[in-house]
Amino acid sequence: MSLGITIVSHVPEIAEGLPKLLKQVAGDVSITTAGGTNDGDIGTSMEKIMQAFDDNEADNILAFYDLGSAKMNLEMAMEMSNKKVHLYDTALIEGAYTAASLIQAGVGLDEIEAQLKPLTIKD
Amino acid sequence: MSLGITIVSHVPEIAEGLPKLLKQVAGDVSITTAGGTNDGDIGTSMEKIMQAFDDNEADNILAFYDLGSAKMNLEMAMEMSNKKVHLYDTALIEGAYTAASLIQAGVGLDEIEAQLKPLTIKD
Amino acid sequence: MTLTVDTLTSWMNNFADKIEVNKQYLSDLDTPIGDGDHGFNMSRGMEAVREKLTTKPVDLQAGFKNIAMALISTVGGASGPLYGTAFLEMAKKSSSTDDLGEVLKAALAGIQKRGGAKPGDKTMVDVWSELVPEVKAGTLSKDKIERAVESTKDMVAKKGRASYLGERSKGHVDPGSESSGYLFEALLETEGLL
Amino acid sequence: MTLTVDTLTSWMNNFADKIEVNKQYLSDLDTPIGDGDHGFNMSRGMEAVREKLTTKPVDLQAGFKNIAMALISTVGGASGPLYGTAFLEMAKKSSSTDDLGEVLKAALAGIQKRGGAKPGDKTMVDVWSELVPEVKAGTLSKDKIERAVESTKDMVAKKGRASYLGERSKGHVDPGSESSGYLFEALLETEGLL
Ligand SMILES: Nc1ncnc2c1ncn2[C@@H]1O[C@H](COP(=O)(O)OP(=O)(O)O)[C@@H](O)[C@H]1O
Ligand SMILES: Nc1ncnc2c1ncn2[C@@H]1O[C@H](COP(=O)(O)OP(=O)(O)O)[C@@H](O)[C@H]1O
Ligand SMILES: [Mg+2]
Ligand SMILES: [Mg+2]
Ligand SMILES: [Mg+2]
Ligand SMILES: [Mg+2]
Repeated sequence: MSLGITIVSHVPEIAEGLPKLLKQVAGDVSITTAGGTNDGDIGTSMEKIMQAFDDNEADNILAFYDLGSAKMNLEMAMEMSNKKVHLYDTALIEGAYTAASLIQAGVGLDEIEAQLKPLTIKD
Repeated sequence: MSLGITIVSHVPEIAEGLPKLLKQVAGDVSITTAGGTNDGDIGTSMEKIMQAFDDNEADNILAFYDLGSAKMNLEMAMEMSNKKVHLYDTALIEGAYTAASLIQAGVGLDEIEAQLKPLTIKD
Repeated sequence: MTLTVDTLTSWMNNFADKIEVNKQYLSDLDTPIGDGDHGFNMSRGMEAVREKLTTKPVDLQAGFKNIAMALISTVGGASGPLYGTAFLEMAKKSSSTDDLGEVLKAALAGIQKRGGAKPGDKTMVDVWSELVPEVKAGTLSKDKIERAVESTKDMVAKKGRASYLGERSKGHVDPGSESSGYLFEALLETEGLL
Repeated sequence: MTLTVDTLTSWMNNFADKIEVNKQYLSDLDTPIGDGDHGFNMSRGMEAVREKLTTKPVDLQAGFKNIAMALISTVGGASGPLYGTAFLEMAKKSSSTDDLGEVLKAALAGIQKRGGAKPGDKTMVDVWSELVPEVKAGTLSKDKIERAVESTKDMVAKKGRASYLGERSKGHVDPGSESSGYLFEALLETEGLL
């Protein structure tokens, strides 16, 4: 089982910038992103999220998002995708950073999820 | 007492992008940022943080950061600045978004801090 | 009371008209308790729906599905996946029934599954959950629609952007409830649908 | 045992040499439990310090302060504010004493105030808290420095980037402890300082 990360943000710049932080500690982890609407405005896009799932090299994807409406598009994309996607209601940056560090260190999904639990702040 | 927001991120793109999310719900709130090192690499800069404090139009600043070393530079900048700065160990994006919404709605600092408490995930 | 490709198309065009006329108002409702874009989001979405329906769908299910996909692709905000899911669920349901009440009941369940909101959370769920039973009972009226929309005014938001404001979200009508009100008004006005 | 502008400068130049020689090694230590940049960060910082000290500071306090500011401006990572605060506190303390042990004690307190780490958290605090008393007691040795640095290997990180790895941070020497070890080695080697 290989683990990757997908980042979903309302803002294209955040979606582009966050992987730079993660790559510093997780050079070997596949990280894909979906930022902004189809027009590049502030918002999210189910199509971009599906694309981010497809582009991810891992067979199990850990997905993180910023605001609630991103979660709705994420869940729609999950229902339409063949990839196995795990969605977390954690702080976006901090949760993704934690997951990236742990995936790079070879930690398994159960242990990663235990470490993500205290970072859960949405529902 | 006017309230503003300062964002400190290791990544220049995150520091540039996050205000776009906040401005959507807080058009009248002064939001300043410090992203990356003095060379524009991934990291933080005490000088950039001091500048972000200075540039902020508010007399009370709510400050948010991504990783621990940003907090250290923030605290150094706070010790050297004349502005009144309140530092929060919340999720960066979610905490700043919450604060921005509430400042725009005219909510006072005490009430804002109560709403930020459940978003606290660092120390 | 027959749901057909033609009545569906009239219903949607009427809804699109209402959104177009009221888009500034809907965005204004979204300003104090959100990000001020709900009218523009819905207008972009319903223009895409209108455009899509200029090609007549092969059947009711295809019609609902096309509407859903147009909304999902173009709306951008939370209302995109919410209305999108509503119409996707209507597409599924319409394969087994043309009873509008049943179809709308499936839509409401979809909105609740997607957004996790309950009645009282100051979202479009408040309007849908109030009015779907009225459609089923054949008692929908303009007055009931207005009251359902207005009822959100004094609620404290528990879901969506307005929920960040806590108590401060009180005193404002929920924008998604207002646009949902237009959907039910359009339904009421559509010749031969109810 | 006299702390002067000249002994301070020799100490720093020796420290800068050690950082320069070991910068790849320090970054390698930072790779499994961090972001692999500690050596490059410290090298950038100590080159700036070396450059700064080519102009002789007016007194000890100015010397410490210049070192602090150079590190704060150039290091970039967590070690910047940490070493920076250490030297700022040394600057303050050096106005009232030239006792190296006292000055280093103030530095350690500064590092702990800045980073909030306690002994055992697998940070540079482990090396500083072990070795400052040795300096005070006049018993610092190369062997003790080595042991203090090595002691971090089996610790679980509670602060800094390594703390994200929890138990997985075990089995690796902490990079900031290694660079701090060089600082104490350089001190030991500086003629006339101890
Ligand atoms: N979780 C949810 N469940 C149900 N409805 C919701 C939810 N979140 C938001 N809404 C509805 O969506 C409307 C806002 O839509 P819109 O402004 O287009 O999206 P956004 O908030 O992303 O800008 C709200 O007025 C509310 O009726
Ligand atoms: N909170 C802290 N308290 C004390 N020392 C710390 C703390 N955080 C990090 N460090 C030290 O800093 C070192 C890492 O420095 P460096 O790699 O330059 O910074 P960064 O982690 O920002 O890349 C660690 O090995 C550790 O010794
Ligand atoms: Mg909106
Ligand atoms: Mg929006
Ligand atoms: Mg590092
Ligand atoms: Mg670094």
